[in-house]
Amino acid sequence: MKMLINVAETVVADALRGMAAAHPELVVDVDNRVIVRRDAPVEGKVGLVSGGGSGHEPLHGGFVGPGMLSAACPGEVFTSPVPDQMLRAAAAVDSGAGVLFIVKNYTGDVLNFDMAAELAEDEGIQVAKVLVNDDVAVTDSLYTAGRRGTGATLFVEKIAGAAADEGQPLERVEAVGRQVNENSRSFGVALSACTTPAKGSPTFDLPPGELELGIGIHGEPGRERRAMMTSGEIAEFAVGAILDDMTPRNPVLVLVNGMGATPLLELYGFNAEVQRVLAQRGVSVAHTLVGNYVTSLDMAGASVTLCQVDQEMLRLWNAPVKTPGLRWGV
Amino acid sequence: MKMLINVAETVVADALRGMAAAHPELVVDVDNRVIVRRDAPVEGKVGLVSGGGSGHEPLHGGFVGPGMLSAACPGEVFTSPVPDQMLRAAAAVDSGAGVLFIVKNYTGDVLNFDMAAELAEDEGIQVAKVLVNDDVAVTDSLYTAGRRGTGATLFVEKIAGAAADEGQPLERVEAVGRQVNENSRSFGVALSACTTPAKGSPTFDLPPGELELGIGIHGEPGRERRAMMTSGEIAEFAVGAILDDMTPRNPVLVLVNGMGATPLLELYGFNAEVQRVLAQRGVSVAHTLVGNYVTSLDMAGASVTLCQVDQEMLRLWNAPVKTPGLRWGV
Amino acid sequence: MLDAEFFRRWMTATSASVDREAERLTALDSPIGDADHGSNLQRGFTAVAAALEKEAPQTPGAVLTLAGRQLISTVGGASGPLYGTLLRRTGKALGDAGEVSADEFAQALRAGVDAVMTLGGAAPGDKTMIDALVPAVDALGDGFTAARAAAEEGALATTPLQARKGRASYLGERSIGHQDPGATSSALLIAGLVEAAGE
Amino acid sequence: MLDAEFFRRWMTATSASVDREAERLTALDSPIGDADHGSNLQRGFTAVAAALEKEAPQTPGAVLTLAGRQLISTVGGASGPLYGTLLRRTGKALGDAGEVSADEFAQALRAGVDAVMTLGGAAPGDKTMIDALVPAVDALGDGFTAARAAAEEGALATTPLQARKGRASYLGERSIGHQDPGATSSALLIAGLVEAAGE
Ligand SMILES: Nc1ncnc2c1ncn2[C@@H]1O[C@H](COP(=O)(O)OP(=O)(O)O)[C@@H](O)[C@H]1O
Ligand SMILES: Nc1ncnc2c1ncn2[C@@H]1O[C@H](COP(=O)(O)OP(=O)(O)O)[C@@H](O)[C@H]1O
Ligand SMILES: [Mg+2]
Ligand SMILES: [Mg+2]
Ligand SMILES: [Mg+2]
Ligand SMILES: [Mg+2]
Repeated sequence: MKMLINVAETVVADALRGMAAAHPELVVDVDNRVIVRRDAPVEGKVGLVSGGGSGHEPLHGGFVGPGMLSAACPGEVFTSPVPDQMLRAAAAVDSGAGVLFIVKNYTGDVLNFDMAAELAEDEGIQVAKVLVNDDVAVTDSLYTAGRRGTGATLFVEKIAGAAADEGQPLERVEAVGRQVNENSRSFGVALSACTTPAKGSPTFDLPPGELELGIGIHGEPGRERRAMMTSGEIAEFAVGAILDDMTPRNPVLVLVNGMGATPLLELYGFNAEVQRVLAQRGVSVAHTLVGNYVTSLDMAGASVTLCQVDQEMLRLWNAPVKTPGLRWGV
Repeated sequence: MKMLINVAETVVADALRGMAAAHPELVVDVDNRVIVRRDAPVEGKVGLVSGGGSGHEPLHGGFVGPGMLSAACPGEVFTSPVPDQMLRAAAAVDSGAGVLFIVKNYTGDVLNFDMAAELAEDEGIQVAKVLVNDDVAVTDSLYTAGRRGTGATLFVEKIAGAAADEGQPLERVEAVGRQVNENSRSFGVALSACTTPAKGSPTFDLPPGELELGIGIHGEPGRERRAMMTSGEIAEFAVGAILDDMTPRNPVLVLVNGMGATPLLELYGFNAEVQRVLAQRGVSVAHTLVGNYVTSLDMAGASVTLCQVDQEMLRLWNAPVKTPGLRWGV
Repeated sequence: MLDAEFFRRWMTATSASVDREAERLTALDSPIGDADHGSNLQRGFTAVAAALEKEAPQTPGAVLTLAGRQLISTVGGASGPLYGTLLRRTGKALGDAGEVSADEFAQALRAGVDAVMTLGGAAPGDKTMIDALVPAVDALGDGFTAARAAAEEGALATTPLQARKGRASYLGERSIGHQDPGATSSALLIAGLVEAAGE
Repeated sequence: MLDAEFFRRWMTATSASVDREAERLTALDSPIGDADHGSNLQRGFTAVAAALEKEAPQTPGAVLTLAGRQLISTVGGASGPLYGTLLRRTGKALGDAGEVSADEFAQALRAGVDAVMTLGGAAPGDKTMIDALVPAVDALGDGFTAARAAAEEGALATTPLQARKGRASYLGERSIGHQDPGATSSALLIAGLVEAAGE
């Protein structure tokens, strides 16, 4: 597989240099791999820190800015960052009001963020944590590492970010983040595997005429392989899997998310089918976002995330946000 | 090639339905294939209409909204729209102040927009036209159809859109659009071909270990095929080709544009190299945009566009814009 | 003499051959174009056939102007305005006669081809549809079968040429060695005359 | 008795074998993981070797705690904290003695493995590094060579298991039939003891 890179070893550092050049409103520490909003720490406001393996851009670095994350820690491609990064980020954004870690539920992210939380508390920083685990493709049981964190991360970061921006205290920001996660569910499909720079070949073989149902965002295969389906059938399967797990009473935010290599033209077409299925199932939609937000390098495919919102969550969703990846109202 | 579609025949209509659902601030006429901002026609302001084949999303439909296009006409994939669409769009956005057609320089787009202009004038709509032809990979001579319109389209639509939004008269908006085009140059490379829904297989064969230099945005091969290059070498080649053709005296806007399937992680890394080369060549940068803006379905690769700006152009660039694909200040 | 029915058969025959050859036309449009020529013309001629069925125009001129307008309104791309203009101008040149002679048709078609050259700016040798259309018009005096042979030969002769118009021109020398899709579809159009005449 | 030099050799040998086997470890991490295990450990052990060179710790315990801290600070992922904890806790259990007996080391390593189980929540049979580490510790009384054989056997025995921890658990039954990358790298780590001892 060809990539637009120099060498695999410098992919993350090169990208951070490129981010620094494109986004003077962010402080990008290339050596220490921390991206911080320039005005951090913001007096009296809770700091929001997230992070994870690289390869999911714009998540997380692209969501740093007023109204969303205070800082992000990018790891190597698909590899959780290390506690040192998170500790540095926490120290950079803590104004005394405490720091919320937003952690996608993967063993690596959980362990590293936990270690960082211990270290941060040793340094007198108050830390709370929201675990994102929205992927209904994974059975949450004693026999798995639990559900993965995927598309809902965007909703948690945006809505908790708005709460922090309003000056809500750490417990409230944490509670809002948890509430968003609890009301969110995702399901993803892959039409192709992705290729990590380190490996240089696709993470799995997917023959023409087949697709993977229930994939995550790390190039891992899904739960099931099937003969290729139409966009309408995929929408029925994905929305069906979500609604088997959650029955929204309130309107939902919809994220129709591209995995990286699926053209926007197709994502919009897929959205038409997702909306059709939602309408048929009686789910009312408050707002829809279509695009590449939580990606998996050059994987072709898409995921659907539904986030059930009450008035307050919707108000926070609509609040101004100014980041490279998500921006409105400012 | 697998696609997230129903059938090839409905790809554009499906995408328009999906756009309609995601963007209630736009009026999407699926049957007639016209996307219009909901508040059109805006009293006393020039209407901006663009369009072209589908498959370049977010261009053009994603750039409809306050501060940018008034309407867009999506054709079939990689096929210029028909005059009926442009006429309908012109009628929908003309407030009496006239309409500017922004046309990428392809035989099909030019011929169809010209026919539409005639028809519109017959209906009493004043029409002016800006032709975008920024691609330095094509020699502009008697022996070609002239330079292609690519990345500069975004700058023309944004900056002329801001001028229209301020209520500048048609001749001024047209002049601004021309000025942007004249000060813009692009160069693109492909690491893979793309696959149109109608054909279902890649538009050309590109062996592993080779890349195409000087591609356009319609899956056509470039001017030259070479052994794979690093991101730094590609940046030198692309920026070099542009600077061979234009010597910016003023600062430039930089667009590091993904062709569709290249991950944002790689695009940022490529931007780092583009910025390095620009600095070495003494070109100063006013603002940089990195992402998938003028795409070619699922092609892997990137293009660089430089747009030299004076104070006034920069002011218009920074003016508020509220579209699905580009948004700030509002 | 050629009546409206003949021109309707011409369009139907062309619609059928374009359907049959659509994949090949799109394939020819891949290495030196954007892989849409077959589906473009398929969409257009399907609309032409439907419109002729529905509106049932009664003169040769009316059949061709309606067909041309349909192509302009449904094809898009470069070929839509060009083929649309070809048929519309040919139809206009035929006026409102109920029947036309083979000679009158040949003259009208030449007017149509001239209009395409004016609109698109292409000359013979530029590797476009013109390279099939001009030889066909030149041979039309010797009958439809001769015109078909000339168009097919003209299409084949585009292979060694370097394109100077249309998308293929972006490729410079790399356009050499590929047959032009538009010249190929023009040969289909002219072949439709033979079918319509039942020759 | 085992001195600081022995533990330094252990780490260097492991760094070399991880380098050699990095591609294979990443390949094992592809069908049931995210294709990074080899490069993760390569990055980590390269940092370990560099830090040991630079800081030259003088006791067995200091060598291993430094190595563990380096892994935590440079690897990331699941394996960083887990292997980091393994070495750090083993090192801590060794205290600040200048030399330790094979028995003392075996006990300390068991403490390290227990800490990994507590941190990660995995038990034997969950298809993780634990499946190589536990048999190795159990066999350590019979010498390094026996421990290496036990670890390798444990790694191979993960193939038919269904994963219950880590990324592979997301695959459910589809995780069956693949050898666990972490168990495989644990076998390399244990094999490093044999090399360090010059056996
Ligand atoms: N300027 C021109 N004059 C005459 N024919 C042209 C011209 N430009 C393109 N063509 C013809 O149009 C054909 C391509 O048609 P089509 O693929 O439908 O449109 P597009 O190039 O817009 O995708 C070419 O093969 C060529 O024969
Ligand atoms: N909870 C756990 N307990 C013990 N070992 C684990 C656990 N989770 C994962 N592992 C081990 O870690 C290995 C994967 O490491 P690595 O690929 O470096 O991290 P990641 O899974 O974060 O990409 C697995 O093969 C497994 O042996
Ligand atoms: Mg990983
Ligand atoms: Mg076309
Ligand atoms: Mg074409
Ligand atoms: Mg892994």
